[in-house]
Amino acid sequence: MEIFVQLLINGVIAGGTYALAAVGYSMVYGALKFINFAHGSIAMVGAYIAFVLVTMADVPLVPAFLGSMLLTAGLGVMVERVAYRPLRRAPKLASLTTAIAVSFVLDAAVMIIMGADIRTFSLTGMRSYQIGPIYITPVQGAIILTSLVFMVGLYGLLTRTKLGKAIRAVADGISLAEVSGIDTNLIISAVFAIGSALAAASGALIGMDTNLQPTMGFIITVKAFAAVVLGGLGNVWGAVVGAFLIGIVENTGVWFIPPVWKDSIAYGILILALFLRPSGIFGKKEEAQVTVL
Amino acid sequence: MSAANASDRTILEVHQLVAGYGKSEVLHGVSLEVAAGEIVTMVGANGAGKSTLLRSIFGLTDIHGGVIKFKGTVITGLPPHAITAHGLALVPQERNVFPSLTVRENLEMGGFTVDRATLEERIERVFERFPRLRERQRQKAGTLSGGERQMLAIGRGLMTSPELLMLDEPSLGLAPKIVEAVFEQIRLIREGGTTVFLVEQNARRALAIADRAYVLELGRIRHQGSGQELLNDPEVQRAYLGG
Amino acid sequence: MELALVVHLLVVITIYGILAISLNLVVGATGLFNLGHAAFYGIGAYTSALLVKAGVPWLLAVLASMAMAGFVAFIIGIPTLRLVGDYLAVVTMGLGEITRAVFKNWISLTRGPMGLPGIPHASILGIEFDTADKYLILGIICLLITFVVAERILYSPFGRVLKGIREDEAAVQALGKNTYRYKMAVLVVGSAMAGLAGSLFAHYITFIDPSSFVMWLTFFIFLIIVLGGLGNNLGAVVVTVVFVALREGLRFVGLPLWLNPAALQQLIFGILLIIATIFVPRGLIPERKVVYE
Amino acid sequence: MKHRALALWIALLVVGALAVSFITPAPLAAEEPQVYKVGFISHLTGDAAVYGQSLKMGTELAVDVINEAGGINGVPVEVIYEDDRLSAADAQTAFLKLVETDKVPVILGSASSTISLSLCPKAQEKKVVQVSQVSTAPALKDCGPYFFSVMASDTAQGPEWVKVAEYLGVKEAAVMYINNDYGIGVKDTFVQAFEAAGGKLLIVQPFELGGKDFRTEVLKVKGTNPPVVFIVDHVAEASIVFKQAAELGLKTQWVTDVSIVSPEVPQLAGKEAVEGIMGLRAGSSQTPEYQAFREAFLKKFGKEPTIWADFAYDAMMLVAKAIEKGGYTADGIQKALFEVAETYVGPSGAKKFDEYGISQGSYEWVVVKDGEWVLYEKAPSATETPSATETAQ
Repeated sequence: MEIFVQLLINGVIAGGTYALAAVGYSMVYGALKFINFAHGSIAMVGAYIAFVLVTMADVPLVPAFLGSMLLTAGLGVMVERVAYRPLRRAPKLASLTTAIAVSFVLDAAVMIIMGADIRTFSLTGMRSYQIGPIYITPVQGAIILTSLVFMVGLYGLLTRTKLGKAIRAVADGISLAEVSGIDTNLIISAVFAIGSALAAASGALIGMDTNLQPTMGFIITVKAFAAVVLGGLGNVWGAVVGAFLIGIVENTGVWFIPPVWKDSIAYGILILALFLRPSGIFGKKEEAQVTVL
Repeated sequence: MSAANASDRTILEVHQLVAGYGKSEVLHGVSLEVAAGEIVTMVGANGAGKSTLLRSIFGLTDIHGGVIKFKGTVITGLPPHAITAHGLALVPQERNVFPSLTVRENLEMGGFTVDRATLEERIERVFERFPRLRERQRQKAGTLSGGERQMLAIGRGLMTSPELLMLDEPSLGLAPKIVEAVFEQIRLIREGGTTVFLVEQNARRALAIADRAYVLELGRIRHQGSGQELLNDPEVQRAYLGG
Repeated sequence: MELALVVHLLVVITIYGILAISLNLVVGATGLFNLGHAAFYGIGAYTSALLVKAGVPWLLAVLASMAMAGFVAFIIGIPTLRLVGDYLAVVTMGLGEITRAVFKNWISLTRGPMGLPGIPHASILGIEFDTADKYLILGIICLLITFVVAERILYSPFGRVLKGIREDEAAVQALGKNTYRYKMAVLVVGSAMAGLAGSLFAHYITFIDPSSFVMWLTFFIFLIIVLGGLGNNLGAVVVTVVFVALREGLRFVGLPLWLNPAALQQLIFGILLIIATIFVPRGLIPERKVVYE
Repeated sequence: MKHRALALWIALLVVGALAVSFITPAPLAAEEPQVYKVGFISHLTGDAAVYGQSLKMGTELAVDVINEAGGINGVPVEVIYEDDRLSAADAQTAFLKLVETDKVPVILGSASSTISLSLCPKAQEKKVVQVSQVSTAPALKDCGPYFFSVMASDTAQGPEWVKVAEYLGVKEAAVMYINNDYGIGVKDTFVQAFEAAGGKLLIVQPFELGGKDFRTEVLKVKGTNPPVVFIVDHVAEASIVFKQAAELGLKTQWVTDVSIVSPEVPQLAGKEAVEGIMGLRAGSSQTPEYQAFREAFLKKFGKEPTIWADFAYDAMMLVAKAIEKGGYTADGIQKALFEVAETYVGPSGAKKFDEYGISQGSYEWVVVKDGEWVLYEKAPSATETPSATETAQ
């Protein structure tokens, strides 16, 4: 039982990092209806920016973290301008192609600049604390806390502010938003900025909890993609639920099944869930669109 | 209001518009005019290009040729939100509300460019026009009935206080009683000083309400005249009014 | 470039060409968003390699590998083909990864991550394809057969139904067609072709391990068919040639050592991809118009 | 649209033509080459790039040393680095490029045993010498006469671990291994030898390559309360395992394989997490050769030698010596390699080859002290030794 509590906490920690990446992914899907396969690579860049700020520019941890979110937001906006906007009216697969290409470019660029070495934040004094039967480190606490704070913040943004409502409006119908007088290009830029900033948060936290590698983005892309689909495409809260579900299932499942099947468990659950609910947990039937064309 | 003096107060002028999607051309040179204060209708069969025409005026298609002027200013090629800023509003045929936003949020989005105080005032006016919407203001638009949805769509279109309101088949799929109410509202809107450009498949009703009308066939204007003239035109009767 | 290298690259092109054509049937023509294609390729490779090592003639083994890939596709298709668009994408991606986990962990059969060495070259009736030159002839024959079969399918009434499913599945259903059966049929055929490619690969390289069947391969083939023009087999083959030539041709561009040439090659490849997609979002050879009845 | 497609076709043709133009001026094979070209194949991009790039650095350092000393009989050495992208097919493309276009008689690589295995039949067929720096799969000994490896086979590590277990006086232990060719190889030899020696394994726990979250795996091991955990892994994953084990309160004596004994691990996992961990080092860090290598590496790259850089250095050095002795032909190098390795001692130790061309390494026991791997001081008599944990502190 005690171990199970620890496994659950481990799942929540993993889920928190997935969730931060998944909401941005989901927002981009909502706005543009295509899978941004470069999202994980953007998270990776965010992790490296935070790393450079902390270890090379001696910026304290929290400002570095926020700075990385800001800079990565800019990167996300730029990527959308260069690689996705020209293809807005092309078949969706064309955007998917450039997304894959963007991840090639980002991964290679970071490898050229930073080298292939594994990096670490070398955070000192990161001992774990024992609370009852569970062990948790400050970074892991921060992961849970940060993901909660950002989720609540995002909820406030999307439901209370004009920008947030416009983001939801664009996701509901981009041409209707346009004819309502909303500058949808601006809103899409905002979506990429917010999504990329949250991805950077995810990447930086994963980097602080474990380590950094130029190829770390791919697994983030895959896990976030799974979370988004499991939750129901385009449904931001579904993505959050999906992310925590995947994190928890992976971590508790490994207790019973050899860990070499870890990813398979996650996929198995995903497949089962979609078999039962073909449009995700919170997805609506009509939103199950075909990205291909 | 007669067709003769319309040109003096023309607010919308479409000249030789050629437009479509990508390479495929749907409109092959459409010209029309709408004068301030009029109700102008456009009737035509399915696939004639009626929706494409409205979407083209709003910059949502690929325009290959022609000019669109609003109050003398060329608006061809502007992004849709800029066209809205000129005083045009479009109520599309389908997907005309934001289903996951509440009724109130839909109206707020309709008045996206309007300041807070004016926004509240206009929402209040829409609620006066459509009391049902006030009751359902916290409900998600996706849960509304067809009629309520259409009311919300029109209400959303009115949020910018447009000079010209363009409606794409507002009666589509509605029960006869609700169709009646919708057309009644259209008349009231015009009485309030807003010019209306109405695209309809329900030709009999649309022509009855119109000051002037056009018939669109395969991307070209076939007939034009006052609503009454077209209602009495045997050719139009045969083709669009079921004999 | 030396002839032997050209011959080798041409063999690789024939194998990837078959993969591209097969994925094109499934994704390009029918619009089934399949991200698990590499799994069928792997199933073909392992089936064929294991059978030939056990003494079965290659010709039989290749038929068996196609049958096996097709059969697995059939099993996988039963639950998944009800899903649409991106939901299908994530499920096929998951199944692809689960398949790879099987290759990796069924050690008694596949030797797992150690890989299967010493796979005999392909041979038909005593003619052994033991050099790259001879293998190229075999590869071209297989590519031609695949090409002709795929063209036949695409421009038959059956193929028109497939394209109809891609454009508007509900409309095709309204015409009284059982779209599920059509989708199943094309998935099985496409996967069997991938199985053929897998067999060719295994007996050419003579060594296979799970890392040859990763998701990146599916992405790579995806890029090829998008840039070739969806549903266009000639485009797929042409772009396969261009892709392989470009990706491997970059090895010959004298990049400075301090700039990390390998990563720079990836970077340049990614940028060229983005530019190409923006220039021709519908592919090099846009699809021929199909006349619907 | 049509002219756009045409424009792209033209652009592609231009790029293609450019690529070809780089290739065509391949000089005809002269009597005396201006430069001795040596091929190098490893994973320079992708998940495992960290190992390939590290080997590349070691090789670069060796090339510097050789060329600064005037090359081989006055002819400088040039290494052509090719990426195998951790894929058998791409590795063959790289191999053919090096052999057919650059005409190299000898190739260094790859890091991964599976890729080396996929290359070795081609190397035999084309009669090109393949010198792998760190591939250790036992199956490599069957490759043929043109294959060499400068690192001892996996089969040697398991028995060495048994010696550690005997020295520590433990009868029960846990094993954690990474689920790849290398991890399985070392794990198998150890499990066999340990059980034959009467040891009992509490748990044999695999984990996945490329993962970042091993908490559940660590908890499972913790659940068996092992006095000693033997772990075979790579730098990236091992440092996370140690960190998470410390975070989750797993207190045990770790004993690692050679892959983990690298300065990156204490740095990545955090000093506290790895304090007192024992490991096997291939070769020795105490030798003057290693110290000289370390200094040169620091000078050139501004950081501690990365994982396997010393093996890559030795592989290149041996090849250079073999060219000098046997001439710049595959057969010459193949024969000379056996001879020059007899006496060669480099930073990674003595490199004498056995009949299969595999070096017979020796292991040094090391332990982490203050964040650095240092020699493990064995007590004078094994029977009287205090527990290893105490020794480490």
